[in-house]
Order: sequence, then structure tokens, then C-alpha cells
Amino acid sequence: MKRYDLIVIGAGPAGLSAAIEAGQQGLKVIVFDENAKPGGQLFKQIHKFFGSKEHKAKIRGFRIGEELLKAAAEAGVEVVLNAVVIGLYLEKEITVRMDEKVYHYKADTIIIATGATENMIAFEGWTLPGVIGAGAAQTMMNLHGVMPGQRIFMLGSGNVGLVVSYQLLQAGCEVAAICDAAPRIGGYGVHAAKVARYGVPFYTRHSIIKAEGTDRVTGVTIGEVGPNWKFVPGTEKHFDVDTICLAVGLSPMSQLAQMAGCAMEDNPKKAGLVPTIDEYGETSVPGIFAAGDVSGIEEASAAMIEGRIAGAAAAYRLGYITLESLEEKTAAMKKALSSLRRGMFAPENRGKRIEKTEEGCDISINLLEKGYVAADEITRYPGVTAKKGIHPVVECTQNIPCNPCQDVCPKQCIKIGEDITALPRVEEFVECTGCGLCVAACPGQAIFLVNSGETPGSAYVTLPYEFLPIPKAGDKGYACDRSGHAVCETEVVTVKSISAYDKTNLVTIKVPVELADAARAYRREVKA
Amino acid sequence: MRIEEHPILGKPVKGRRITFIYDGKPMEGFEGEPIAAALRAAGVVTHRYTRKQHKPRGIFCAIGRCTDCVMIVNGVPNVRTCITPLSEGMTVETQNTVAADDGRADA
Amino acid sequence: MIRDRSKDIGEYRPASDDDMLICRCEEVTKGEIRRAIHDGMYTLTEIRRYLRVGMGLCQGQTCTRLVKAIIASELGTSPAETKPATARAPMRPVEMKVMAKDTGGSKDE
Amino acid sequence: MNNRADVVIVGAGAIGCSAAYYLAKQKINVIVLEGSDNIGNGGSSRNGGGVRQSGRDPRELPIAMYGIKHIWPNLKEELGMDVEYYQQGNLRLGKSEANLKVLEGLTSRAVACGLDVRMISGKEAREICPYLSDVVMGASWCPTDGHANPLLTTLAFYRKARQLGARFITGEKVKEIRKIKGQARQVVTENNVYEGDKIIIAAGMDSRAILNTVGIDVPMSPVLLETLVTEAVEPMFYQMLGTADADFYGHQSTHGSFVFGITSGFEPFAKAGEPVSSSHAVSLASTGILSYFPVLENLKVVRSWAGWIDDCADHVPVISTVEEVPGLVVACGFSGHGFGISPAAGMLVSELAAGTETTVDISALGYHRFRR
Repeated sequence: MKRYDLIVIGAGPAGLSAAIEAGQQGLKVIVFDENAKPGGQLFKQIHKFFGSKEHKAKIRGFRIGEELLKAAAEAGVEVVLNAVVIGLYLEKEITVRMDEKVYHYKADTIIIATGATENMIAFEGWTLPGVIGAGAAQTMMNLHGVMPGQRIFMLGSGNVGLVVSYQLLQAGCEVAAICDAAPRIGGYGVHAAKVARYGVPFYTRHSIIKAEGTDRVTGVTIGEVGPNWKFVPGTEKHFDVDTICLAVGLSPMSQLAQMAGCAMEDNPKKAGLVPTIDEYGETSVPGIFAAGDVSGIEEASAAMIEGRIAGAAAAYRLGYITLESLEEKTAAMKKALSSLRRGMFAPENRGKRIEKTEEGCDISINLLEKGYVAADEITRYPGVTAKKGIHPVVECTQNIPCNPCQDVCPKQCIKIGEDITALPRVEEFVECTGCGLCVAACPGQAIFLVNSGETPGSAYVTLPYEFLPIPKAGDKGYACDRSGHAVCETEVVTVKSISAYDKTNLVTIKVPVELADAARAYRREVKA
Repeated sequence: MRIEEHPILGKPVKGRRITFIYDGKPMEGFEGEPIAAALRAAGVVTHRYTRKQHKPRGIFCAIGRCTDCVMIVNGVPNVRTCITPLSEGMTVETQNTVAADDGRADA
Repeated sequence: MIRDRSKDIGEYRPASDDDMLICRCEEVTKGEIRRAIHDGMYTLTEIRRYLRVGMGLCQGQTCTRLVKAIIASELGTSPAETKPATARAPMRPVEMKVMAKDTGGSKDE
Repeated sequence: MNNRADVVIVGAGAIGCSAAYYLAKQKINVIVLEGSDNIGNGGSSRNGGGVRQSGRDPRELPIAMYGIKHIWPNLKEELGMDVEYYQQGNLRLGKSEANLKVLEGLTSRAVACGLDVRMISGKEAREICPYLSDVVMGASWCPTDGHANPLLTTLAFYRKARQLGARFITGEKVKEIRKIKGQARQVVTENNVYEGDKIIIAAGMDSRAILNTVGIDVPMSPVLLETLVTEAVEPMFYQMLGTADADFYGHQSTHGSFVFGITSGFEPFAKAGEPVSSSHAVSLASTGILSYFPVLENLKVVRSWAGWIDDCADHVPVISTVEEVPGLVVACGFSGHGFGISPAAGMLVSELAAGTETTVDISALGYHRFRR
């Protein structure tokens, strides 16, 4: 039986990061993953990540996956795919199913990085073909190039529900609506705004009453959720859809830790049953670590840091690095991790109702209930100014740990400051060159360039655009407001698609000057 | 339906086009893609009928966890089609078209 | 968690969603689970053994959370205090012919 | 609530639940204390489900025969729940001359006790179970043997006993049994003290430590038992199976899944604590099973589990009162073959507790056999 210094179970963001860190310290590392492709969920995440440079912000998830794979190879890490770890036994032995056989491996340290599994919710008809997990939709379209359906209804407005809805639009599907039983949208406001401005309606305080159809989904009926979680009669709404996506949260996939005898806790703050771990990710079984979603549901950016910390701790345990070195290395990582765990969506704020930003601005109620900031609310945020000439309008209204806009601005026209969760502020007296880097860099697609000075009566609005076909200068279409309503006919003036924008095209449209603060989306066609 | 071109991912990278047999009829798909993806692209959503209630089921998790999408593949039942790669000439059949009996009539 | 199985948890009352499937693999309904609880099956493990909930092909990966919520609601406890079922190998279904091809060692040895 | 009852039973396994049922049925007041969180958590839910007479020691065979004749056939009606009992025979398979010798020895001993069991040829075995491969040279065949669902049987006794008023409390780990004025009367747990006129100890392997607190020692040691469960398939056969080589045993359940017990040879040396599966057991069992049943090669294993057997020094249980500790009834040491006799054993234990004459002569299973 082969014995390694470290066996990592799962080649997702946490597992690969752990393997890289340990491999770089000289450990003999092997990573097993049950999937045909490595990267875990990263290769399904085609959006740009939040955070700052150290969190790989503004890089798309699948590109981070590619970077990690390259780094793993450079660090001498063996990554074995189509390898299902079917058991984790005493003495740190695993059994692996590979090419129709079962193999055994041992290691002196094991890092469990098996990620998460999707939660599901039961309603009448939830077993019909066409009711699928949001993860399934993501897998079908982003990995296999197949549309999960034509017209989709999304249940759940957490980040997964919002991001997948947007991806469905990108894949060419129609999203009929998004609903959530909670009174407020659960995910980042900027993610919600991204789909709202393309006309996807939100129904908060609503849930699915039934999926319709006999052999497959043909429609869905939702209703308002009243007190005691009962449907309010007379509030039913029907949608003709062929697919219903469920995005109602994730649970840690911690069975291997449980099987290995690690002490477990059912912790609602970590979204389920997780192994109890110390600050280095070590479980109650010495030498067995857990990193990433398996130890508590968070973003992939947090998982990568947790992985690196666990990898360094494994290196220390086996004598490859000193305690001083471990502490030095992990101090910066822990700092980066804690900066990600701040802001309105921090784990400690789960379930809390937040009414004001750190700056004291009232949170947009419309954003929380309808998915977009109302025209009369948007001016209260520091990124939205009445500057003259071309300037960025940063519609970032919630404290989230993210700062690429500040990072990319060559003129330092956009300021966030040291506190990564602060709302971006547009500096009144700093010139904007209109380079558009901020528009393309913003992971929330919340930055627009507005120029109302050049042509009398007209304004130019530059928008991020990630759909096909890419418009061309001269194309006619409609300008839509934040709620997705067409406000006027418009013409595309320029389209910029440089490699630094990484597939976020910058489309500049011309609108009447009084609509400069309203037009936030371009659509070739709108429904009557 | 297949995504011909994706705004971020470009044209999907696929294996060669092959033919497999779905419920006795030839059907096209790409080598190496999950059976379930080929079926979905061809408009097939029902993979099996359940034993007790004889209700249709299809793709649910698409990553091999829920086992809802199982079918009879090359004669073997309960094969998770969402993670089983398609190959030339493979036979794929709808599972449990007949309800199982209790088997104890003669007990 | 209720330890005294004689504690009164009230009568089983039929509900409109009793026919809804909870365990997709074994096709067990919410009503069956609720009745099992009123028959004295107060833990996830007992309900699994009594009704085969979560004992099918997927081994409870989909329904466990839902069953926990039903137990909590019938017993008036919280889902977090409902203990998980034991994690058991193999983590995914494995054919016996594959299991039988086990040399006891690693690949390429 | 009052912590007093006519009888306090320690252990809510198959024996404890069945005894509770028979006592409650006679309107005897019972409290059952279970150390774990679940009813039927020990060997009662962790066994192959055999309801056999063949292969048994003559000292416990009468209990098995009584149960199969008088209890098992009516259990479904009696408990109001299907316990998935099948009486379609037991095949103990041999694939070598040496195997056949072992089987012949077992068979002649059972015949001497009046059991209908006989040796059959490989061909006859394949007529009974057509899925068997040609490696089977012969088998012992006991047509009145069978199997049942151990999970459901234990829970069915629990459910019925509970309906009849027996009080079950889980999470009550027993620390000691205390004598009051010469009688075993009190059961002290971590949190409470329970009192009964009679105390039944049916706590599997834990019985030893509990009995030690009143100076009683049943010589037994823990042996690991491992089992695999497969996906469900269409019904194939309903015989209970075993082998002379003891490389596996098992059956197909009503549900369609197969439950196969595993033997690796290291069972008596497993580590103490929670029973955990070993990394090779399922593989070994699969190899063994496929040599007899190649047709099952594509069948998927969906889970495996492990449990403790309370293996008594002479491999038969103690079902007994104890002269030196009046009020105490011992039911432990079932040595891995307790499930099939659990309904009858529970009934006998209830008789010992009620002070009535036992239906079956169990004098050979007394505790005194270790007091030489």
C-alpha cells in the first residue's frame, strides 16, 4: 500500500490550494477527486470573483481553476481524477474506486475537502422530470454545453440562485421569475440587480405550491407565504415553464469526516453537520484536517485560503516547516480570510436584518424585495454622483468584501480605502479617463460610465455586457432601467471588447439626457 | 438544446459525434459527455419510472449524488447517467417500466 | 431530542401534504414519516430502519435534511438536535465485481 | 414521572423489547432503559436476519425450534406489523470435500435433536436456488429455517410494547445495579435512579460491566460483525444462505436488497469503542459471494456496517436468574446468533421476571454453568 505525506480528498478550490501549499513545502501529496474534471465547482463558476487581489478578485472562477491546476502540477502534486474515495478508515487509510477496481492508500495527514451538497425542498410535484437543482443547471450548461431547459423558474434568491439565473440568461435560456420564501433577497444585491435589469421579476415571501405536469414540468404555481409558513389563499401565481431550479442552500458533505471518527457539530452558522476544527482546520483526529465547504459553507475564495492554511499545518505537523514559519505564513492567510468574513453577508450576520450600511446609508428596501435599487434610492450611495463629464457611477450599495474597482482605476477616481467592505466612493475632483476598466472589473457589474456633457440633449451610458450576440455599433435596441423596463429606444454607439476586460464587453448606448441615470441595460428586443 | 456558442466559454469542447441506442432507437451524442447530457440535448427528460408509484424521474442533481437519473445502460440497471460517459453503440434504456412485485405470493 | 418515549406528543393528525414524497429513492411520503414518529420512532436512525427512508441508492443524500425538519416539527424540537445517521462506506454505490477487484494495495504496485 | 416499575429492563434491543412486550401484555408495569439514542441500536439492528435452527448448539436449539413453530409465523398479526419473515429454508453451502464433512457433522447433530435437516447435492441446491454456481458441491438443507428483518422486528416489539404502556427511555447509560435489603432493586444511571422488583439485564456486550457492579461476571468478549447491503433488485430467491467456509451469509430482503454478512478472520481483534467497518471486509465478502453467485456481479453495494457480538465463553447465551442476587434476570451472551431466537428468548425472560415456569427448558443456559 502506498503511503503519502498528505492525501487530499477533493480537487476543488480548497483541496487544490491545500495540495499546492503542502507540495510547495516538499510534502509528497496526492489528490483524489470523483469527477472527470478537477476544480470542483470552480469550472462551473463563470462569473468574476469578489474580494481583493489576494482573493483572486475579478478573475472568473474557471480561470482560477486553471491557475490552481497549473500551480498544483508545478508543486509536484499528483491529481487523480475519476477516483471516488469510498471510505476513510482508522489509521488514515482510504479506499478509492478507480477504473473498475478498489485501491487502498495511506497518508500521515489527510485533508478532507469534499465540498458541499445541495439542499432540496419538497413540494407537490417536486419529483417530476424538469425539477432540478441549481447546481444541476450549472453543470449541464457550463460543463456540458447543454441548456437545462428553455424557460426556467428559480426557487431561491441566495447567491447560487442569483448567479445561476444570470448564467441561464447567458446560456440563452429564459428565466421566468425568481422567488424566495424569505421576505428579502438572500444573495448579494449586485447579483440580483444583474438579472433584474434584464427583466427577471422577483417574488419575495413566495414559495412553490406545486410543479405542474404529468410526465414532465409544464408549469409552476407559487403563492405568498404568510405567517406560520402557510400559503395565503388567493395569492397564487402561475408561470408556464419547462424547468424549475431549486437553489435553497448547500450543506457540508461531511460524511467522510464522520466516518473517520472526527467529532462533529450540527452548526446552523456553518449550514449543517461539520467536523469541529481548530484555527488550522485540524479535526479532533490528529492529522485529519477539513477545509472549504465541508467545514462550513462559504465562498470559493474562503475555501482557497482555508485550504492553504490546512496545507501549511500539515507541513508543520510532518516537520517540513517550523512553528514560526507556520505562524508567519498563516498570519497573512488568516487576515485575508477574516477580511472575507466581514460585511453584511458575513457568517456572523446570517439571519440578521441589517438596515443601514457601515456608512450610515439606508439599505435599499426595493433592492432587497425586488432586486433593484429604485431611482429615488440610488443617489444616497457614495458611488453615485452628479459629476460632470464622463464618470463612473458605482451602484454598489451593500458592504461586501470587494475592491477591484479601486484597484484597476488608473486615476484613483474610485476609492474604497483600507476597509475592504466599505462602499466605493467616486472622487469629485479626480478625473475619469473613461478607460472602462472599472466597468469590466466589477464582479457585481454594478459600474456604469455616464457621459452627459458631449452632445446637447443626449447622454452616453457605457454598460457591461456578457451576452451573445455581441452588439455592434449602429445596432438599434432598447435601453432598460434597473427594473428591466424599456425606457426608450436606443442605438449602440461603440462596443469595446479588449482582452483586459475578459469577455465583459463594454457597450455604449446613446439615450436622452434625462434618462442618463435610468438606462442601465441594453436589450435588442423587449417583450410587448 | 445545445449551446452552440457561449458568451464566456466560447464553443463547447466536445468529443466526436457518435450514435447510441436509446430505447431501441439510434440517437446522436458526443463521445465522453454524460449520457444524461446527450439525452437532455435530444429532448429526453424521463429516465425511469419508480418502483412503487410508477412515477417518471429524470435529472435532478446531475453530479452523481441523488441517483434519480439512473437507467439501464448496456443491460445494467441503476446506472447514474449524469456521470457515466457516453460511448459509441451504447444501449440506454428507460428503467422500471414495469412495477416490481412483492415476491411473496408463494411465501 | 426527546428521550422519554412515553412523553405525549399529541395525536397524529392527517395533513394536506401527507402524500408528498420525501425520500425520492424509497418513495416514502411525509405522512408515513409523520405516522412513524407517532408510532414512537423519534430519531433519524429509527425512522430510517422503520421506513427505509434514506436507505436507498443515494443513502439519504437528498432527504436527510427534510426528514430532520419533519422530526423536529412533530416533536417540537430543533433540527440541529436531531442526530445524524452513521456515515457508512461506500460513499457511492459500487458494484460487487468492482469491490471484488481489490488487491489490498494501491494502483501501479 | 415515576421512576418505579414492576420490572426495569436494561437494554432496548431485540431481547429487551420482546421481553417488554410479553410483560406489558400481561399488564406488568415495565420501564426499559436504553444507553444509546436509538431503540435497537446494538446487535439487534446489526445482524444477518437469520431465523435458523440448523447449525445451532443443542442447548439453545429448543428455543429456536419453539420460536419457529409458535412465534415467528404469527408475529405479523401479533405485533400488527410486517417483520418480513420468510420460512423458505436455509442452505449451508459447501464447495469442497472438507466443507461437506463439516456440514455432515452439523447435520447429524441437529437430526439427533429432532430437527428436519438433511444433506443435499450441489444439483439439488441449484434446484432450490438456481442462481448458485457450479462450485457448490453440496449443502445442508433445513426447509423450516428462514429469515426476517431485524430492524423491523425489534421496532415492532418496541412499538407494540409502547402501545401497551411500557415506558422506554433512551440515552440512559447504566452505571450500576444496587441491591436494597438483599434484592437487586435499583438501576442507577448517569442522571437518574430507577427502581423495580425485578431487573432484567439485556444490554449485549455492555451487560458484562453492568453485571459486574453486583458481583456477577459472564465471561464474554466483543467480536466485530460486518455486513454489506446492496441496491434493490427484482426478487430472486428467499432462502437464508450460509457457507461451511463461513465466507459469507445472508439473504435477499422483501425490499429487494441483499444483506450479506462478512467474515474476515480478524473479528475478535477489532478495536474497542464504536464498531467500525474495516477497509477490506466488503471486498473480501464480494469475492466470496461472487464465487457462489457470479450472477450478482453488477449488483451495487450501497452501504456497509459493523456491530458488536457479545461472544460468550461457550458460544451460547445466559438466560437465567441468579441465585446470589435475587431479583436479577440475565439475558446476554447471545454470541452472534441471538436475533432468530429473540422473540422466544424475550418471552422466556419475561417468564423468569414474572416468576412463572418457563415454556422451554432453559436450565442449560443458566449462569451457574460458569460457577464451577
